[in-house]
Amino acid sequence: MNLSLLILLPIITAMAILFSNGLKQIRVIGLLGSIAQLGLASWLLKLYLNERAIGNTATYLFESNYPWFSALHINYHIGIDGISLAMILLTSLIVVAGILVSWTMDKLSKEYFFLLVLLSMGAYGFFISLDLFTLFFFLEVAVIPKFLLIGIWGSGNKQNSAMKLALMLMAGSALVFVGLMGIYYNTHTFDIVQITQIGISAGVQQFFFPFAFIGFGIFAALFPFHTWVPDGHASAPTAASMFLAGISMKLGGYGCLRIASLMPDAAHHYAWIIILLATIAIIYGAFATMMQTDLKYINAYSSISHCGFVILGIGMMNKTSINGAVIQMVSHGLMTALFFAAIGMIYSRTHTRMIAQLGGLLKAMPFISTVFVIAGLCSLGLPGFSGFVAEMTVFMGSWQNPNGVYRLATIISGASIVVTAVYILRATGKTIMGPISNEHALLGDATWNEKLAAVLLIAGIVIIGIAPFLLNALIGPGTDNIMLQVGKAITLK
Amino acid sequence: MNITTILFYLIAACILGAGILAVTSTKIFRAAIWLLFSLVSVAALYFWMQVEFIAAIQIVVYVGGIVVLIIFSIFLTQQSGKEMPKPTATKTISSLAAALFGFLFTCNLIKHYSFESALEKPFDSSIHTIGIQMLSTQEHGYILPFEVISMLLLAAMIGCIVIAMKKESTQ
Amino acid sequence: MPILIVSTALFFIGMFGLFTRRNMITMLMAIELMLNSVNINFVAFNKYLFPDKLNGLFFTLFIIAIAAAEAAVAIAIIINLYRSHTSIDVEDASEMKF
Amino acid sequence: MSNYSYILLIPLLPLLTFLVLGIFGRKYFKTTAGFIGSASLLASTVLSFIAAKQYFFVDGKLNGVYQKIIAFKYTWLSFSPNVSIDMGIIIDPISVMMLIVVTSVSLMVHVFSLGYMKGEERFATYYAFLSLFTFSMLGLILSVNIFQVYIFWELVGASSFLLIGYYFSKPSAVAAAKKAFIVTRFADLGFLIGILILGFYGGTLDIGLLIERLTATQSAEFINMTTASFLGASMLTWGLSLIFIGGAGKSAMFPLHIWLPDAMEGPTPVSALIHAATMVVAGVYLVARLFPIFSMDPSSLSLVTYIGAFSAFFAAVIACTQTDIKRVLAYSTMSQIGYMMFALGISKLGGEEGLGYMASLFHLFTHAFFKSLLFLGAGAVIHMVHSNEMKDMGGLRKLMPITHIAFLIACLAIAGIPPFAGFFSKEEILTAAFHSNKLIYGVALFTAALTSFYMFRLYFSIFWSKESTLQHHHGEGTWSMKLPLLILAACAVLVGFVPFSNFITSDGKALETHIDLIFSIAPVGLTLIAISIAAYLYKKENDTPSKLAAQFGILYQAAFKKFYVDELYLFITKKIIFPFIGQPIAWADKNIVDGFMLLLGKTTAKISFKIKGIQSGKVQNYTLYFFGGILILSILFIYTWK
Repeated sequence: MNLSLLILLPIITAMAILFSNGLKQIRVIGLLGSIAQLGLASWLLKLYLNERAIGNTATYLFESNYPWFSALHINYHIGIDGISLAMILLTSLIVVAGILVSWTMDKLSKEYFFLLVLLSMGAYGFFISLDLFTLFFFLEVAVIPKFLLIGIWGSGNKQNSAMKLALMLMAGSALVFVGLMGIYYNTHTFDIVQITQIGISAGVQQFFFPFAFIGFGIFAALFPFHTWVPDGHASAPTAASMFLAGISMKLGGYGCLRIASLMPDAAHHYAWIIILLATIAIIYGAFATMMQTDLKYINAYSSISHCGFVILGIGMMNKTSINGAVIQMVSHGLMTALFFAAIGMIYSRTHTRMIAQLGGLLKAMPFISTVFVIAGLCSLGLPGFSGFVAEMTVFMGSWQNPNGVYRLATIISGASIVVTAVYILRATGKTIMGPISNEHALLGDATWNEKLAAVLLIAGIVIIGIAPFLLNALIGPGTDNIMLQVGKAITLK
Repeated sequence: MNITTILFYLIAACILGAGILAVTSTKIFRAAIWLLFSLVSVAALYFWMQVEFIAAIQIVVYVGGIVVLIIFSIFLTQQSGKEMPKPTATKTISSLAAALFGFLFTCNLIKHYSFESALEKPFDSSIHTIGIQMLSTQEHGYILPFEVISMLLLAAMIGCIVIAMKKESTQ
Repeated sequence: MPILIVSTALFFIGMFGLFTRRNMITMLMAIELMLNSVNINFVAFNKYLFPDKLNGLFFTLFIIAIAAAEAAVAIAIIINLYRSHTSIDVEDASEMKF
Repeated sequence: MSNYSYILLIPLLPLLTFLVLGIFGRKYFKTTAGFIGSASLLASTVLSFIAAKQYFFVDGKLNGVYQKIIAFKYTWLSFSPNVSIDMGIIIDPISVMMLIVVTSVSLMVHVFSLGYMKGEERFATYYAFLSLFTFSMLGLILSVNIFQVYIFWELVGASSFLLIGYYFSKPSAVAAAKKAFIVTRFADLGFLIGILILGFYGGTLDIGLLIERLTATQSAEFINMTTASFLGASMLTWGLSLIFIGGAGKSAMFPLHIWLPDAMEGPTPVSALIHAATMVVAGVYLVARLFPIFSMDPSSLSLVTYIGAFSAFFAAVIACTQTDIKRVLAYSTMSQIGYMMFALGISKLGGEEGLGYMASLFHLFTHAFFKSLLFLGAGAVIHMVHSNEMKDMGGLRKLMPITHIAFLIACLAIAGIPPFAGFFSKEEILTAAFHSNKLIYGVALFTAALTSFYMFRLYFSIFWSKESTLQHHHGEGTWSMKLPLLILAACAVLVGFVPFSNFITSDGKALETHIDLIFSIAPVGLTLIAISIAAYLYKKENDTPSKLAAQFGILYQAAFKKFYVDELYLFITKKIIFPFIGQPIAWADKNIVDGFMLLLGKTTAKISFKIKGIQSGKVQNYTLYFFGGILILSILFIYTWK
């Protein structure tokens, strides 16, 4: 099955949206496109699984390779392994939920849906590309729609935060570009498969790794560069913040993973900085969330804390922790999307996100409050939801790291589960429970599209929560492949 | 220390003195006159170097033409009487420093490259040879630049007329 | 050899004039000075280093011609400037600022 | 070895009810939710009784030692080849005993709340949460892998949060639920790190394997675990004490007990189930489950003993001063759990010294019945009087005869009067304490006296003191409330005679215990004296108790105010964590990290303004820069290119 279909479909939907008129037509086409994409992704999963079943142990499947700029050895080389397939499934799920949530977006709806689909197309391209340049290309494609989505349809000081977001992401991609150039200069190819075979000399790695890693780190809210996350998410419209948190942070995480696997020596060399930053991000994000009063800020800061786990997992450089990092990416994607969807629903009804003014919504809108509670409990790490599986794998993985100091880092990031419990309960306690103010009492519950979006995401969370061995089997070979290079690096050093 | 060198030093002193005064005098008209004097002494230098044709050209074009034009423009803009504003201190100091530094630097360079003058070859700069070479097409021929320069002068002439005349009509 | 020193001195005097003078016409004069110093150099080189060929001289001739054309055009501009700005002080004509 | 896979049904039935009631509860089963919940519970209770009979009497014993049967095991999440979380069911004496306890008490609570919660509009969700709780508790009991324990541990914590916060419109209930979850969550962090340590050093997460590896002193894991040390204590002690902290948090031991009294905000049947029989006992069960490893490490055992003893004594003192009957019962639970903990702490592995282990589990068994009876009785009283405070109760014995008798039996049982259950289990604990550690024995004795004092203080002030001022009272509630009381009262009497020692012992072999009457004179005598003091003080309405309280002065006040522990915690959270850690970080994020980014923006703007100045429009400047450029280039070329 040709993977470019994954990119072609969103383009077709986008074009169809442009040619249709009237909100009803646009949103139906958008929904059909995204559902078709979800179908395509799950069909791809089926193909991938029985490909693996018949014992095809090639690292990347469904590869196709067309020269793009042959002079610069850049070719459009795409293929997927377990990890990128998991990411594609995650993205397609969030896209469907996102389009369902923004069902009543009447302001400039055509452009809105067009940008949403474009953003998803960027993400799909990013996950399937095996050529660093195509990877970078799709990374850029994904940045522009974010800026427009926040700038035009946002709330609060949207221009300011859109600008900040775009500038920081641009800085991130600039750093990534420097890293890629470094790699290209040394291996004369952009193709990931060849780079792993050729291998980059340790000295060069140590010079270019920080650029690429920090570049992707900015996308994944690495500690000092996370300031775009709170403003960006808080002033983005619901669907955009779902995409922003659900997908664009995963681009960063996935990118960090690829870079760590391409330059394993440097990853080992800089492991202590990565872990230090990740631990700070986790604890710092958790404590900062405790003090927030705006629901969206709470979720934004908690995404920083959760993405810290992803980077902690990558920093620890062993099989379980990288497995945990990937699961955390998937689970965090679903969880934040659900949380933002719930906040969006509450906001569209009560028109306020300040938890001080909200209260006792459980009476008025039982469905939305249960969704809110489920999202909270999942981010809390309650067993039975995906948050628990992800965090525990990361903890187990990072605990196996022989270095004593890293163990201290694990304990500190472990302490974050308590702080997460505090701010989640504080948020749910204030908004859902407690006495209900009269004007909120008569608000209606979720409409059918919001219910469908919530159910979709909850299904994802619960499936991973209850049967993690499925996801484990899917991403297993992917992490083995990464560990192969990392293993080589250790012996190399 | 024969007569020619003394003469040379004299001419040089005139050139530089007139140059400095032309550049620093406060009244614009006086500056123009000093400029005239300096150009004339440059012509004298050419004479000293026995390149009479160039000296003649210098006098005719520069002294006769350009300086007159400058004086003419001074009158046009009724500037002659007024006192020209003294340049600000910083600018003079900085440009003086720049000039001196440049001068010392180039002199250092000159000292560095010793120019041995190949006097033995005869130096024939009569108008006859100049004329022939100016229009000859064989090697060292300058016919092409000659044609180009004529085009240029024509363009300059038309340009000046257009600039000057356009103002008249709109006034 | 001393001629070169004279011509460089003249050149830098002209440059000094160009920098300090606020009046366009005096700047023009400074430029003339500089051109003359260049001519001196050409003639000197031609006479002392390459007497058999006359390149230097021709060069000087063309420079003089161009200098004349240039002076004419410059003065036309100055006059125009004078008409629009009523003063030919170089400081006032600074519309081309940022 | 008959097939035990039907045991899998026991936890799954409540889960099924949870899903059914949770999803469809509000619409379809508005009123019938109670019956569905109780029916499914009844089924799982019956199943657990069958399993117990089969295990204990038919095929559990193999040449005298009870076998651990793994009925079912499935790798749930594999981290690495040998370390993985796998779900499974283990059948061994403790888990079967706990099965019986949990299912029967939960059944009683289900039946009781049929009447108690009749009017509630979120009736279905109440039963959904109740069955979720039972499911997670049963899962916790049957788990094979420590991580599986941790998973159900969290689920128990979450469901207790949901249940305590049931009356969510009351802010105090919400705060209590939050406090309960956060404190237990804090203890779970210790539990998690304990698991990581054990898992890493023990090489596996499976309890059976862990016990096998860590008890064999010459095994590689044991040696490197005891050698590797951190801040003095060996890794084994660290691991075990952290796990104990997890258990202490859930069982409300001394430092982490603050959530238990506030958890009374939830409906009374909930506190009967959670805070009497099941959740608080989970800590004891955990220590019992890992007891072989604990016995290898004396320092963590002593930690268990001293925390247990202190919290027993501490809670008993506070209970004497409380006026809210549910708070009194909460503190008495804490004190009884303290008993069980230090009984475990002082016991050793193997035959005779294993008495403590057997005694604590026997006490757990009996305590579950009479404490839930006390709570349900209190529930019935509150249902009648609609207030928790002792002051506006009194003389209810005529109005509520059945509750009165049941409550009296329970008080006698907990005080340890001979024929009743409490006597037998408390005797075992006191004998075990007497043999191993005299100090603990003294404390235990004194606490026993205190227990009987505050229990009878409670009894007399509810049923005797002044005549009831109640005008309208709607009888004692339907049969659904009376029946559980009677059944539990019967159990409180009979359960003492169950020959516990030949079923559950530390090493599986039957243990011959005998009650030597001489030894038990001291405790029984003390209790009788305490009861008479309570009777004297509280039987008739008189002011001696307030006079007595005045004499104690500050001690009484301190005890009444729960020794200011709550205020201490509030102080720490409100005064220290929020303003000194939370605020600065939030501020730092907004200003410093964000500020840095904005600074970048501002500086670039400033620099660009400066650069703009250069285009000043002055021709001379341009010529100067022009000449400067030439000069530099020429110097460069000439001097570097020579």
